[in-house]
Amino acid sequence: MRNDMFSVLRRSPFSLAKTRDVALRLGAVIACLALLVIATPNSAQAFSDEELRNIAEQLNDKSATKKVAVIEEMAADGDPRVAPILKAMLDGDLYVRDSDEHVVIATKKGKVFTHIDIVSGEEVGESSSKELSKIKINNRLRGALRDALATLNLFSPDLNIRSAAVEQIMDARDPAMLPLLLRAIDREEDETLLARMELAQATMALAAGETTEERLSAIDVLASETTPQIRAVLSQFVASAEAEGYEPEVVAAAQDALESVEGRLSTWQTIGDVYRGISLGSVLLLAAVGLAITFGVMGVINMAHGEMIMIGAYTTFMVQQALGSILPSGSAWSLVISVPAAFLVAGAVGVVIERSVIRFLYGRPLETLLATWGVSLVLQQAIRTIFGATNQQVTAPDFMSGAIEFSTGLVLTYNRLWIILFSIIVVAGIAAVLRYTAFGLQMRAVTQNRRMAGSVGIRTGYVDALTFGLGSGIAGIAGVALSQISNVSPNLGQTYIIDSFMVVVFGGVGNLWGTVLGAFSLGIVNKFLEPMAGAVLAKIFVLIALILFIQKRPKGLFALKGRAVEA
Amino acid sequence: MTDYRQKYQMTPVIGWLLKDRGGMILLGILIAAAILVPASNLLLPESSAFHVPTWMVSLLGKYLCYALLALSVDLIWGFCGILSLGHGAFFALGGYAMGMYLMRQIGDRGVYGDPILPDFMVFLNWQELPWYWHGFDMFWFAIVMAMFVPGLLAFVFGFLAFRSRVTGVYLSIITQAMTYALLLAFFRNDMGFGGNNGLTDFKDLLGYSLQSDGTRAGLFVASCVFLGICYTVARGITQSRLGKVLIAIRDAESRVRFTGYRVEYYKLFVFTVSAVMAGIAGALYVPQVGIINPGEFAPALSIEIVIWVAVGGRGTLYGAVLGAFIVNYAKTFFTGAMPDFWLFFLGGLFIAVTLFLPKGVIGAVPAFGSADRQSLFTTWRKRRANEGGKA
Amino acid sequence: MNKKLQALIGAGAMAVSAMAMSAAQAAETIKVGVLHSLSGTMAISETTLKDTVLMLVDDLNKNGGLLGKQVEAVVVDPASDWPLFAEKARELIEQEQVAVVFGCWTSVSRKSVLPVFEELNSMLFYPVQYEGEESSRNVFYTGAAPNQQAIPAVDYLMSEDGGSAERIVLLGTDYVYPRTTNKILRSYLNGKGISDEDIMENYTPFGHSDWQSIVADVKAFASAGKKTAVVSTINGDANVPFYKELANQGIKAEDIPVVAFSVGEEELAGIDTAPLVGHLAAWNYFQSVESDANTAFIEKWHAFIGDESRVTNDPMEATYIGFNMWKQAVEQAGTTDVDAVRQAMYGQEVANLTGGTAVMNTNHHLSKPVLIGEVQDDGQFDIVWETEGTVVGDAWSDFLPESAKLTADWTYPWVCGNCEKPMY
Amino acid sequence: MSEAAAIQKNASDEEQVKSAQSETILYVDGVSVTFDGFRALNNLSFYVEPGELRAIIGPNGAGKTTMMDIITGKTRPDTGDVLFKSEIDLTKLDEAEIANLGIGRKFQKPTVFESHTVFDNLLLACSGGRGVFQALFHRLSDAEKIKIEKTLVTIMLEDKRDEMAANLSHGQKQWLEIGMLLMQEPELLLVDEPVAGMTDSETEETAKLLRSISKEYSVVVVEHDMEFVRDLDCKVTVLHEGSVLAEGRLDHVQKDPRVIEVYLGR
Repeated sequence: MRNDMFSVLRRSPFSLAKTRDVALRLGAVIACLALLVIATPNSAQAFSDEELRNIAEQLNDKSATKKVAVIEEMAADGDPRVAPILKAMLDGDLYVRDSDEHVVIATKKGKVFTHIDIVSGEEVGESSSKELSKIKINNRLRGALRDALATLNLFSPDLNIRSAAVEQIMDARDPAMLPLLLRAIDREEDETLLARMELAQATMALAAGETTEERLSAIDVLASETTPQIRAVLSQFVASAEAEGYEPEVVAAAQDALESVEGRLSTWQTIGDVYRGISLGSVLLLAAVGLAITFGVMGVINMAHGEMIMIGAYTTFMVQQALGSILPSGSAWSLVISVPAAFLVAGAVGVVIERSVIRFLYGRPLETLLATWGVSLVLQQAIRTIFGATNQQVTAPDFMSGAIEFSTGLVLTYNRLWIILFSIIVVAGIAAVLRYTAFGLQMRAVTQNRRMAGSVGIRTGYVDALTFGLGSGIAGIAGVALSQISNVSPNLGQTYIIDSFMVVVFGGVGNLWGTVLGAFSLGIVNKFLEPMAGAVLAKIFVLIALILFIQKRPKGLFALKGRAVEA
Repeated sequence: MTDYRQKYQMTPVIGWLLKDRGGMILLGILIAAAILVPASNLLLPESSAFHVPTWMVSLLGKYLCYALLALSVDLIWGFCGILSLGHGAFFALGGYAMGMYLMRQIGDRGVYGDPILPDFMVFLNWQELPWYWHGFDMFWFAIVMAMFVPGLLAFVFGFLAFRSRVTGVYLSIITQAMTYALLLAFFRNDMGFGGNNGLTDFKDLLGYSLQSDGTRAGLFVASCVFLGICYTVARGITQSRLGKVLIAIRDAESRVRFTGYRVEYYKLFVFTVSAVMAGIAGALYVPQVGIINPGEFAPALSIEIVIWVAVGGRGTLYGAVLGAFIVNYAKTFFTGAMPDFWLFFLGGLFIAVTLFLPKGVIGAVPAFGSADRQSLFTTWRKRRANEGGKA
Repeated sequence: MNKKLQALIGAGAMAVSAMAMSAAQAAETIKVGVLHSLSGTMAISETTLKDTVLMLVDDLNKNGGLLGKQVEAVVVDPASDWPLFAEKARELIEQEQVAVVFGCWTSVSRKSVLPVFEELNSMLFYPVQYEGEESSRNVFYTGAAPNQQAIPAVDYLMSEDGGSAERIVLLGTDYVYPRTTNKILRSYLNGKGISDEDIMENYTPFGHSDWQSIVADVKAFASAGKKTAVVSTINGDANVPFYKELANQGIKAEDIPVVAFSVGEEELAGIDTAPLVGHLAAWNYFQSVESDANTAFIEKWHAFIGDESRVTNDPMEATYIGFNMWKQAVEQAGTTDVDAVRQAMYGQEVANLTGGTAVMNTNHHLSKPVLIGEVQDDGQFDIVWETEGTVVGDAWSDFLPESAKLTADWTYPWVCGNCEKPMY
Repeated sequence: MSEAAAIQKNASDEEQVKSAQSETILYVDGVSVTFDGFRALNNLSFYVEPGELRAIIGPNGAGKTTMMDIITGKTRPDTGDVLFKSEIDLTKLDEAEIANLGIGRKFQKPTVFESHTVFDNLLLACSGGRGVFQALFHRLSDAEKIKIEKTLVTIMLEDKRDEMAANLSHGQKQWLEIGMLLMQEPELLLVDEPVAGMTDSETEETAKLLRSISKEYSVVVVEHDMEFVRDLDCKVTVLHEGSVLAEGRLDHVQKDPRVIEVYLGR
């Protein structure tokens, strides 16, 4: 399951500072492990069933400190049955059964919990949550559990578990782990994992190594890497140089290594900014593209555009509610179905608005501003009255949660990646409709010369309605995407309306490509400013830049030149 | 006797004022209100049927400020076709100027008892007053700033925009960008304007306690007077040849250019004047509501102002005043009477007005359907025909 | 055909509407004002509190009302528009003649109505955690002051169980509550030996929806080797996108715990919390607290709102406490007269929903227990830490030089909200 | 100028070219302009002498209106010179400046100030005080009134003086616009399709109007109504694809095979 794999990969470096606490408990763990590693590991049966049951019951102790001690003791034993218990505890699946005070691993199915005996590992009855009391953990315990599991898993037959353990050890970076790690290196066959292990070893050897050679070789290994962890390792080493009295040549070497690592990291930072800019751009694009039609093409200053997005988001919510019972949670289908649904719902609303209000206002763009503003107020209140003012929850399907994480610290979250892709598809779709379909042709005809279009037999009213419907429908689709990153509330639309107008105007009214370019450039500029100026100032700068830009290009990025404009 | 003779022979002011029926009525009412309302509030006993309660006085005062704001928008939108979606910015700037004065007046009566620094500076431990706060302890300076700062902003912004011939929705959107940028800027606590909380907890104005009925009445009168003056000025402008040029620009900008007028200068002039009026409105508004904060920069507010004008009737000046009162009264009433559904009514009102009263409420009153308004509507119809629904 | 006419219509209509109401209620009612935004940006949070007050009033009337009279809630909508708050407050007090007002969420709305309540000597109960630095004779603050939320929270973060954080990120929306709170925290942390280079402060606009860069920055900041924790004073709308980004970028609670002061059950209702398990919030109340009073309250709430899935949260409890305190004070004073009730308020005790009792102090702030909860995968919080006994709300923070000097005490001999020495 | 004189000139056109610059009121030389790749004007050159009435004809897209735009400063040429009175370079000035130099332009689509009375339309066009504050404090002088009255007569709208321009007929708007040009006291009038959509009687009236005007001013008329051009009875320049195809008396150019091919042939 991808998530689990990443849940490990995703872990941010150095989660565990080398506090006294950690040192001690790892010390204990290693001491014992050292023994049992020599005596063939993973096969030891140090615990009798009775002992295991008793010690497990101590996991329910009040004091976290005691719990930590117990966890270490269990881990140190190396009993293969321990790992599943600790894992369950980490996942919050470890309970005490009220009936017989036994510790059981309980997994929830619907309303029922199935109990698995920690000793035998077999199902031993089931019950409701009432008869179980959960063994509580906090962040400190999570840390302890994870380290314990790491040391246990270092020799696990499963490669994934092993590599996860290595990452964890690299995070902890406790010299006490070095001997254990070395032993693991001896046994490791997998090349890539071996490399990681050696890297981990290097991170520790830097400080722990006895000889200058060891340190220098460690630095060589590290210098070739490009991760924030390594930067921290080196910078800490350099910082503590004279305190620890390291050899000058070593320190110098470390300094060089540090610089090279930092240099490479900064380029990755830039890459990250660009990506985030594109991602923001894609969101802006989705929000604006519907407006590019209702406002850009039809000239309706559509203040209700934001509400169309909102309607799309609420449609997504309703689809999920409707399908929630049928589909497993995290299924992609509800979202997939939401897209056409949102298009139809928002589109229909759009058509109604066009027929009932806007069609009376063509050629009076400023009136459309007032009317649609009224419409937006009504729609907001309507949603509020129907669904209530509070947020609605739209769960993210599995394929949209999580992220691809590069060791260089660059994180590409799936939902952002999908939204970028989605925005491109949507735009391509619109372009296709405008260019290749009869409707697109009629639409352009009507917007360019209504009377002429009418006289050649195009039903202009019909085209108007559909055009507005199209724009609204696309806004609805945007709502589906935005429901994944933003909150689904009656105010959703207001969040995006201003930005949408900025994008369309910046790109040049009536020009789809202008909107695309506008969205991405605004996004990227914003993201480059943000780290320097902070989010608020960045936004202000972007707005000022927009104002000044319009001075240079009064008709936006892509403006038609010549007489056409004046006509 | 053809009417252009009277139009140009009479001493101007009286001449066109007499011709302006709506204006006369408005000014008459303003004068009456300026006398009666405070009188009945201060002199008549609470029990009297004609007693105007204090909350009503300050409420009306607030409406008057909104009316003045709407007037300033109508001057540029109704007569010169400049649709500003950022006029709230000028209003708020004027308000902040006044707010800064009132803030300085608190003196050491602030919670921290600092004689110079406003409270919000003290608890974010600022050491001394930022330079731009100096001088605001003087009333005249604050008043000058309340007009100068919005005026200057409008002048610079307008100079850039009109010189490079930014028109139509492009202009509207960048005005919106302007007010939005200011909104964000004033939200920042580092700006030294009290961040989101803005300026509040005012004590007194020129030594008169803001809490006292007398001061309220005074502010109410002041609002009436300034609305009257600004109306007269605005009417003066629109009646002059300059006003005719403005209308000409609204209807056929390029023709005006080819006739040899520097369109950008005319726009710049009226835009600046309008901004100054908005600034005055803001300065009058703050002491009556007791708070000024970045919320006044919100683009939504600026859009609402335009809606007031449209509801009342664009291009008539008095229509704008009427519109401001109608919409804001409706808001006051419905938010109390039906708090859960009032947006339906307000939204519905806007839709209805645009659909059924294209000339606004005032346009529905035959007596006020002036020739100007007439043609404004026909222009729309023609433009629709010509442009075939393209903006 | 103009302003004056409008004014008259205005006066008329208002009077009529007022009369209509009172007529219906046979004038023998005690009016209670509810001043919460039902539209605009704050509706998302405040609507719930309106319903809470209505529920409490409903309940009170079922049990025979107050002083033998029925209690009537007068609801208005200030629409998240701050000057409108002041206008509406005036309307409630002068027109509707309400005995007390429950309302406001944001600091700015409170600041906006404050002069009105002081001028007309009325009474406001303010149910939301806030930045402190205020004590008005006419306001009772039933939400948490910084020392009842922020300080304990960072104490916990720095404790062993909290993960012994040595590096703190202060994320906030750019307005006065986060600014002030973070100022207090910074000086507190410095006092605890955490130097400024181990503190990162970052502010974002209201409703900030794109958190990629900032979350990435936090990760970078955390990669320096010391245990890092985040203290979030991010407000309202911005939270959902923030937590979604947090989840997707995989910031695990045991690596970088985030403790929030403005995120409760209500805010989490919009998020799938499975990836957020272990992140923290500090409040005086959590729905998950097991106590009979709480269970009863939740049942009552679900019955009243007619929706089993609706959650309860801290400001609701604050409202509950405030309302009951006012009720007791009125009964004790035998009148709804503001001055009498105010005197009766001091030392008034109400049982918390979380067990123990809340006491109203003479600085108009409550003594309440402080709880720290961990987000669970069901959107609820699991209490991982709580103060022994209650914490007295400080109107004036001890960690800001200017305010440390000040005392708020509305009883003799002080009779002052911000004095360095007693009045008498 | 008399017909004879005009013929004289045509005969000796070639010599004129060299010295044209010194005598022309309008001198357009080698002007080219391109809109998004489309070449609207292609090395266009022609000259108008003081007091001349010139008709410019050509099929749609020949660049007639673009040429007007160039002369009046609405569009800037990519290359070429446009000189007024032989020395003033128009390509450097903007509409208002050019208008104030004394070049009046009438649009293809009649554009008058619809919300103003006929009287006010003329008043606004009235030469003199264009400054903002002049306008603000302007009072109507008797001189101006007389001048307006005079023009009202010229354009046959004296009884429509207080009508809203919006309520005029199409033809009347055209005349009003011409009247507004006259009020500017220009030295050169550019008239774009003055009779488009006019009734025959109106067309004749207009032709008469322009001929009478051309006694005082230099006039350039863009038109493709042949009959009307014939009525004007003046020198004709034929544009095609942005450059001059032929020039001379109408009957003369009508014989030109190329003209027949591109224009009359259709």
